[in-house]
Amino acid sequence: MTEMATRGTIAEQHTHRDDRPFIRRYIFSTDHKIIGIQFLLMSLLFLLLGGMLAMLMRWQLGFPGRPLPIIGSLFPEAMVQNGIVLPEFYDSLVTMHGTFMVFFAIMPLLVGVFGNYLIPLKIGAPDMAFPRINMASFWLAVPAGVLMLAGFFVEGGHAAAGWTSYAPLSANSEYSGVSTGQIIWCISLIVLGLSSILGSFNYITTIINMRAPGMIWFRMPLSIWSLFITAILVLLAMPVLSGAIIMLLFDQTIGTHFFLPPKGGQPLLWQHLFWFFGHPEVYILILPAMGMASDIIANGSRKPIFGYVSMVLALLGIGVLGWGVWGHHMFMSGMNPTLGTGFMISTLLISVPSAIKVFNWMGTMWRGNIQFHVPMLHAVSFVAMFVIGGLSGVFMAASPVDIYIHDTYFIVAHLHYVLFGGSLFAIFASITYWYPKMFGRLMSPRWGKVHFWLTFVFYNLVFFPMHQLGLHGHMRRLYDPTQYEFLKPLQPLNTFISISAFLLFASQLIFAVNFIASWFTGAKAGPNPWHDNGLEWTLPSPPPHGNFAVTPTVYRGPYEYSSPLVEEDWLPQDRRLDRSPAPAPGGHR
Amino acid sequence: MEPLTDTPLAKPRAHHPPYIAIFAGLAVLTMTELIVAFLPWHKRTIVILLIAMAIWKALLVALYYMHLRFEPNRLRILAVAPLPLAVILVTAVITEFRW
Amino acid sequence: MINPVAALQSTNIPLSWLLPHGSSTFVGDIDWLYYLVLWITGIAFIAVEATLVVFLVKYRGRPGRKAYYTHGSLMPEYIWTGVTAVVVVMIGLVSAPAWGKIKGRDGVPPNAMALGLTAKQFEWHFTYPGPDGKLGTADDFELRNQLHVAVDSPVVVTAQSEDVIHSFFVPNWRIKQDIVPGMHIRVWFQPTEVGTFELGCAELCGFGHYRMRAIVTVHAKDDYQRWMAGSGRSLALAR
Amino acid sequence: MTHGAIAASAGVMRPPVDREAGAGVYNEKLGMWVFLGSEVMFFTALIGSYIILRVAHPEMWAPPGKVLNVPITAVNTFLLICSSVTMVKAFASAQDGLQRPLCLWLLATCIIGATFVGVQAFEYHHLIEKGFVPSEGLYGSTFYTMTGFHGFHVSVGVICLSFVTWKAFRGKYTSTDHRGVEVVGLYWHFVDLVWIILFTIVYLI
Repeated sequence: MTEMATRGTIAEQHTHRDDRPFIRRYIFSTDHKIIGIQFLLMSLLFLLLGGMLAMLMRWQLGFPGRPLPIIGSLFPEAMVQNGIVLPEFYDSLVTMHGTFMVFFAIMPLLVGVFGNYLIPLKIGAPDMAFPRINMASFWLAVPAGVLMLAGFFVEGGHAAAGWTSYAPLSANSEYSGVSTGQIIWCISLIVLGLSSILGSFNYITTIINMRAPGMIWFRMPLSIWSLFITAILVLLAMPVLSGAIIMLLFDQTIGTHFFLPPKGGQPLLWQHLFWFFGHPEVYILILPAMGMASDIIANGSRKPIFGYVSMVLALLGIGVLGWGVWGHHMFMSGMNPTLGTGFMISTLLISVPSAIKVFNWMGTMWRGNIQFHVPMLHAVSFVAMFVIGGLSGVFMAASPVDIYIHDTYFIVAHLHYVLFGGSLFAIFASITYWYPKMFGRLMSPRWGKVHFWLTFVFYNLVFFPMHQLGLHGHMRRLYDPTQYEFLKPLQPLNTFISISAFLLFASQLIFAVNFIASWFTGAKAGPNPWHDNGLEWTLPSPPPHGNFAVTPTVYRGPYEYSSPLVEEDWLPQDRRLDRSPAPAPGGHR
Repeated sequence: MEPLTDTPLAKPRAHHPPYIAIFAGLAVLTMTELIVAFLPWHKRTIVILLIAMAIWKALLVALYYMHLRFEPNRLRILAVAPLPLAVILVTAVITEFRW
Repeated sequence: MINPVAALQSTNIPLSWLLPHGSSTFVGDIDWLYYLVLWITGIAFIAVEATLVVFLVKYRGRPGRKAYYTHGSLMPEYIWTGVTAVVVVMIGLVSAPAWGKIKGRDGVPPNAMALGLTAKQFEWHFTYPGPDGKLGTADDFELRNQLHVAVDSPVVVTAQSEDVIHSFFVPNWRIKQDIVPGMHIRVWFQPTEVGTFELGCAELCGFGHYRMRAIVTVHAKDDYQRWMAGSGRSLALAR
Repeated sequence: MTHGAIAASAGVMRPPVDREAGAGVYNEKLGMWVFLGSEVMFFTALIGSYIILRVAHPEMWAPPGKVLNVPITAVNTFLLICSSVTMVKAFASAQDGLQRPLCLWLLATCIIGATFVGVQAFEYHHLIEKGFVPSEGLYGSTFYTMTGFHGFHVSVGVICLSFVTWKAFRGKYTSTDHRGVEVVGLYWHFVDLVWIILFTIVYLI
C-alpha cells in the first residue's frame, strides 16, 4: 500500500480528542510534547537572561570604569554605583552567566526539550515510560530556576565563586562576602539535579523498553542514540554533583569541614568531585547537539549518514572515555602530577571519537545534494565551529602548553567555540527544524537566514580574537584587565570584542521575534516539510495527544535518503515496500 | 512469547529462594563483624576482614533479596554499570594523598 | 563610543598566533610544543574547513539531481581513526617530558634557591632567606607584592595560601601554579633575562582578584646578593 | 495475556514479530534499577569523600566504639536486616497471591523501618549531647552527612512503603500484577545494602 493511503487511514483514526481541561493540557500536562515545549520556553528565557549578563560583563571589559549607558541607573547601589559595575557584582555576573547558560539554558534546551519531544516520537512510543514523573521533572526545574534568579536580590548579592564554585572561596562567606547567594546557588542546583535525574531515568527506560516493532538499536536515529547516552551521563554524573554540593552547603551552613582546610578539609576534593561530574557534563552539553546535527545534515544532504555504525560507536566511545578525563581541568591545581600525565593521554585520546564524527559528517555531505534550508545552515556551521573548538582543545590537552594558557581567555574562546559554536548552533538548527512539528507552522526562512548570517559573523568576531587575548596571557574572570601593564595593549581588542558581542546579542532578537511571530503567522507546515524519514514526520503537525493511533512498524534505518528503491529522494522508516522483504534485525546496511 | 515482560505467573509458584536462611546468614555475618572489629589484631587485617564480610552481605542482599540472580543478564549489567565509575573516582583521588 | 575598526587599527598587539616574548628556561619546553600543536591543528583546521567549503559548493542542491546513495565505507573510517589516534598519542608522548620537568615532584633542581610565598586575599607575601641564604633563620625578611630573583639561577618557591585558592602566574616565564590552602606547593623556575615583569593571580579568588598583582624583578647575579643584604632587607624593615 | 505495564501503553507494546527485546523487564522495574544506578553514584560521592578524607587524615578518627555507640547501632542494623526479610516475604506472598500475609509483612516492614529512623534520631540526640557535632571536625562532618542521608532515604522508603501497604490493604495487588511491591522492595533492599556498607566503614573500622 502506498504511503499516502497509510497517512489517510491514520488521520481518520486520530479521533480520540483529548478533552482534558486547559490546565491539565498545557500547564500540568503529562504529554511529553507539551513538556518539551514548556522546557523550550523556559530555557529560551534563561538563554536570553544569560546573554544579558554576558553583555554587562562585556561592557565592563570593553569600557572599564565607564558608566553603563541608559540602564546604569536601573541597578541597586550594591551592584552598580553611579553607572559603574562593581567588582563584587562582576564576579556574580561571571558566576551566573556560566550557571544559567550551562544548567538552565543549554542543558535543558538539549536534554529537556529535545529529549522530551523527540524520544517517544522517534521511537514510535505513545509517551514517556513515566509521564507523571516527566511532568515532575519540569515542575522541579521551574522552581530551581526561579530560586536561582532570586539570588540576585538577596543581601550580599548572588554567588560569586565562578560556576565551578571552587572551595574554599565558595565554602566560607568570609572569603567571598556572599552568604545567602551561595546557599541559594547550592539549593537551586540540588533541585535542578533531581529534576535532571528524574528526566534521564525516564528517557533511558523509554528508549530501552518502548521502541516500536522493528526499531532495533541500530535503526535508531543518531539523535536518539545521543540522547540515550546523554541520559546515562546525566543519570550517573548529576548525583555526584548533588552529593558534592550538599557537602558544600553543609560547609556553609552547619559548619562541617569537607572543603575547609583549617580542620583537615580538602579543597582539591571539591575540584575532583565537581569535575568528575563536570566533564561528563561537557559531553552532556555536546552529544545531543551532535546527534541532532547528524539527523539534520543527513536530511540536508539528502544522503544516508556516512558510517552510521562508527557514528554510534564514537558516541559510545565518548560516553565511556568521558569518565576518565576530568583531571585535565585540574592540571594547574596542584594535583598529583603523575595523575596529570594519565589524564593528558586519556584527554588526547577522547579527541579521536570527536574527529571520527566530524569526518563522517563531511562524508555525509560528500556527493550529496545539499539543501541549504535554515536548519542545514546552522548544522553546517555547527560542524565548522565545532572543528575549531575541538582543535583548540588539543592545546589544553597537551598539559605543558596548558601551563601557559590555563585560566586565560584561550580557554574562554575554546569553551565558547564548543558551547556556542557547537551546542547553540545545533540548538538553533534543531529548533528551526522541529518547530513546524511542534507548532504546525514553519519559522520564516528569510528572517531565519538573516539571523543565521548575522549570528555566524558576529559570533566569530566575538570569540575568535579571544584566542589572541589568551595567547597574550589575558587571565579569565578579570574585572578590570587594565590593572596589568602587559594587558593594557590588549584593551582595544577587548573593546572590539565587546562591540561585536553587543551586535551578536542584538541579532538574537531577530530569532526571538521570528520564533514568536511564526507561531501565529508562519506558513502551515504539513506533516513532513523537510521530507524526512523519521517516524515523527508521519504524524500531523503538531502530533495528537498519544502520538500514534496505530503503532508504526519500522522497516529500515532513519537515513534512507536518495534510495534507489523509490523515485522520490526520501523513504520513511515505517513505509512497507512490497519489494522489500520482512525487516531483518540489523537491516540497516 | 513476550520478551518484554516477566509475568510473575511465569515463575513457578511456591518456589522462592531460601529467604529466612539468607536472613540468618546476614545476622551471623553481622555478629562476626561486631566481634572481629574489637579483636586485638593488626588494624589492616581487621579492615580487610570487615570489608570482605560487608561485601559478602551486600552480595547476599543484591543477589537474593533484590533477586538480581534471577534477572536477565541485560539487567545485571545495567545494575553493576556504575560501580567501575565509583572505583575510578575513589582510587584516582586517593593517589593525591597516599602514593 | 569607539568604532570597532578604528579600535582594531589602533591595536599594536599582533593579531597573530605567535606567543609573546618569554624569558625563562621553560619558554623553550613550552613554546616549541605550542608551535608543534599549532602546526598540526592549523593544518587540520585548514584542510577540514576548506574541504567543507568545497563540498558545500560542489554538492549544492540542484533540481533533478539525486545524491549518491551510500552508507559509507570502512576503509576511510579506519584511515582517519588511525591517523588521528597516532597523531594525538604522539602529541601526548612528546608532551610528557616537559610536564615532568616543570611540574614533576622530583623535577625541582637541587641547587634551587628557596623562597617562601604566602598568598592571601589579595596580596602576595614573599619570604626571602636573607644574606645567609637559608629560610627559617633570623635574617629572613618578607616583602609584599614584590618578587626579586637572580637571573640564570633556579628558584623554588614553597607556596601556601591563608584563605582561598590563588594562582601564581608569570606569563613571561610561562609558569602557572594554583596555590591551595592546606597544601605546601613547590613552584620552580629559572629566569633567563634581567628585567621587570608582572605576576598575576589566575584563579578567581574574590572581588579583588583583578588587582592581586605583584612586580617581579630579575637581578643580575652579583647584584642580587647585594640587594638581598641591603636594599631588600631595609625595604622590609621599613614597613 | 500482556503484563499490566504493557497494557498501560496500549497496543503500542504488543510484542511484534521481530521486536528487539528491551531490558526483558517491565518499565517500573527497569526504571527503579536505573534510578538505583544514580543513587549508587550519589552515595559514591558521599562515601567516596569519606574514604578519601579518612585516608588523607587518619588521625582525625576515633577508634571504633570510642565516640559512636556501637551496641545501639548493632541493634539498629539488625532491625534493618529484619525489615529486609519482612519486605522480601511480603514480595513472596504477593507472588503467591496471599493477600493477608502480604499486608502483614508490609506493615511489619513499615513499622521496623520507622523504628530504625527513631533509633537513629535517638542516637543523634545522644551524640550531640556528648558534644559530637557536625562542626567538630572531619569525623563529625562525614558521620552526620552519610548516616543522615541514609536516614533520609530510609524515611522516604517508609513513606513509599506505607503508601504501598495502604494499597495492599485495599487489595490492589494480585499474583499477576504486584509491581508496586516489587519496586518499592528493590528500593528498600538497596537502602539496606547501603547501610551494610555504612555500618562497617563508619562504625566498625
